[in-house]
Amino acid sequence: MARRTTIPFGPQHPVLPEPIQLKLTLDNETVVEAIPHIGYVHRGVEKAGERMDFGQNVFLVERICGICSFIHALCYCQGIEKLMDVEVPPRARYLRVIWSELHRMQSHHLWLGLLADAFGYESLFMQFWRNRERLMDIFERTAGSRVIISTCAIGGVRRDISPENLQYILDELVVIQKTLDDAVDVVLNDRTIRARTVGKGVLTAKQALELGAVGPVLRGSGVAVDARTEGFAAYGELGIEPVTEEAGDSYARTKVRARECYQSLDLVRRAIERLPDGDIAVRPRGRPDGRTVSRVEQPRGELFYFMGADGSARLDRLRIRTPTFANVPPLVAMLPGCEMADVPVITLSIDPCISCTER
Amino acid sequence: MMLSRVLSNLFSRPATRPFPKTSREPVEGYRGAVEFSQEECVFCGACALRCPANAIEVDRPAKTLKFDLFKCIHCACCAEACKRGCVQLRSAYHPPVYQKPEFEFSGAPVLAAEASPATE
Amino acid sequence: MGILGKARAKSPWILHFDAGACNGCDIEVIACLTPVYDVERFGMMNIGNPKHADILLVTGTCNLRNARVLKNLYAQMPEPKAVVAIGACALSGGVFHECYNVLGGVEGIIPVDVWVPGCAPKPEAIIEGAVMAVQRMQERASGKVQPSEDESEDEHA
Amino acid sequence: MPETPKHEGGRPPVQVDNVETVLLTDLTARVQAAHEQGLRFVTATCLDAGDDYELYYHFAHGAALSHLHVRVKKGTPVPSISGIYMCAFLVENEIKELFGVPITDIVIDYKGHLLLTDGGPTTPMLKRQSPTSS
Repeated sequence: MARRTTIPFGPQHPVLPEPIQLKLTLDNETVVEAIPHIGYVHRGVEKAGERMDFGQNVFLVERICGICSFIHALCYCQGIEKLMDVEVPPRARYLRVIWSELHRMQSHHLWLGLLADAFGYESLFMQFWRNRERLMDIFERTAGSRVIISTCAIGGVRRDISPENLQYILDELVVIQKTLDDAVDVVLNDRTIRARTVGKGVLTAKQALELGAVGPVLRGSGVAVDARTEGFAAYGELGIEPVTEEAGDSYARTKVRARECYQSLDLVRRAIERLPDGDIAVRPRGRPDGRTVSRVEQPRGELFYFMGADGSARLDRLRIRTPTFANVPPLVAMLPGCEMADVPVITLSIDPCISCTER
Repeated sequence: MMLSRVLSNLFSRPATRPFPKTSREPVEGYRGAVEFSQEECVFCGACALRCPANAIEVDRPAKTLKFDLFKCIHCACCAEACKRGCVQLRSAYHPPVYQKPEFEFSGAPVLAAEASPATE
Repeated sequence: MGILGKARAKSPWILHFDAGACNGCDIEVIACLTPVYDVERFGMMNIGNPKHADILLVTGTCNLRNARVLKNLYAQMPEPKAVVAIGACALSGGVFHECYNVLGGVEGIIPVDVWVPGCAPKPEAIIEGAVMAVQRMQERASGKVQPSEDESEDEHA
Repeated sequence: MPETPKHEGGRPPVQVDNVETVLLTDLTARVQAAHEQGLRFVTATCLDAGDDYELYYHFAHGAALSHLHVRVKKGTPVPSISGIYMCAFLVENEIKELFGVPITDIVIDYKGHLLLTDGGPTTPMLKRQSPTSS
């Protein structure tokens, strides 16, 4: 006989380092309905963005998310540059690509590690995080901080990477790739992991589009949408092909992220190879005026900023739509029909970043 | 495959940094401890104006500077804003504390005739 | 100090709660567990159950909704316990201290023993902070320092 | 759009490309049309413009963006589009909560408890705070 129960998943759950609550209605062991309850991390960044001046906001938006901080700053700076009509020097655009792609790799390493940990593969988790520490060392040496690197500024970047450090990055990437080869091989081919991810949390291409999924969730369903193809920063010159997988299940999303690590490795190498000389920043003049939207690709998907300014030192409106915010509705659609035991893995498969979601 | 990994891990150096025994050489350019040089400061307030977290308070007439370490986000905006170079970020990190440190200094009151603003 | 106190000092168990951080400090806390820093060398283990924990690591600004969770977690931890606040947000609210949904640092919610400044602090600083918390806990167990504030009013919060 | 260049001689304010201003009564039909064209709903943005609210609905088709812009008097009920795009429920709840826009018939209505808690601020994103808010 079927019995309906309601189970709260979270706010404090070992799989998720961050507080979010999913109210799961279960029919025996099968999920019937999942309703997300958020608000544990809400700070009010959008309002603070109207109070601080537009230069200080760079440091505010960086602290929306500590995992992809550089990319938040990049999106904000590109929007302001559009409003102020600032031309960013080529070297700065290439440096932005290098740091963004290192951030993407770092984030995917982190997520792959957490996925391994969710299955109880502690050694694999350690492998990924040990590799990630190499990336953190690169940040520390090139940007002066491990997590929130604060190198993006309006009109360019705040720091240059010296030739010795560029060589250091290239040397480290060789080691990183070697370790990554080993670890990704386990994630993609291990029998247990396949059993827990293949066919779990399926999202068809049509559903994904309709539910507004972004990033690896959308690309894992076979839709080739990647904001980087628009060619912001130096992506236009470097060229990029979106990574897609057809199946639309948790395994496909894992595979997209694993392949994107290699794509980022390649992009960093090519960006370093073609890094032009010259200035790293221009001094912006005047104040932003008008309204614009700005889009970049985060590790978790498309990041969308709407900015309104009225020619004063403060913005009139700063609207931030983060990728996880867009990926919550697909999660709500994926969960019904799955087993209770699969909920953590499916939840993890959208790579939730709650501090982004709630801002 | 597995055996080779076991052997290579057995004979390679450990990944762990023996932290308290040997602390790592701080990386050059790390945005760590914030330091003010009291002698150079003219209390122009440029650092306080630029600080995104409002961690610095400067009272220009009274010539005092208050720095709240607990609000500081180590963005190095103050160091960039200071034209006299009296705010520096040293590459060592701030150690944890049991109590909130009070950081405050004040300059000697200057005679009105001398008080030409050096930096604005 | 009895055998219990010694055992506790040799292997303090850690509970980590994210009270609305940007994730930067959280991943640095998890980074302490990785092979490079390997906090388990000191017997510290990260666990999910507050009833087994000795040290509470808190990161992030507090808001009304997670302050209740934080108070509950703190009340469920057995004495002696210590709280470490990590990062500018947990110390004072940091860059968010004037946001409308931020109550400020952790201090207003639960008593804090050790403060780790930084945004985000280095894993070395977090380890150091945890070690300082162990010392504070031992002092408290041996009666050198007053026990942490009475939280009886929060017990049913 | 009502904006006029504020500083003479300077360049005019930048405007969002591809915006279409529609009437509130047409909104649902236009969103329905976008849905039938297979556009992906990106998000919605609310602005507090004195006596009015300005609402933007952002859609994406592949890499291209298009936007619908609606201007409504404060207090006028706005129909929810979450019946057409289910994924709009989060952002509509957010707008309802932070700006106080009376959006009706959201598929999952959190009734003002998505992000905010009792005892906290109400409609904090408004430019001028109403006297009841804390």
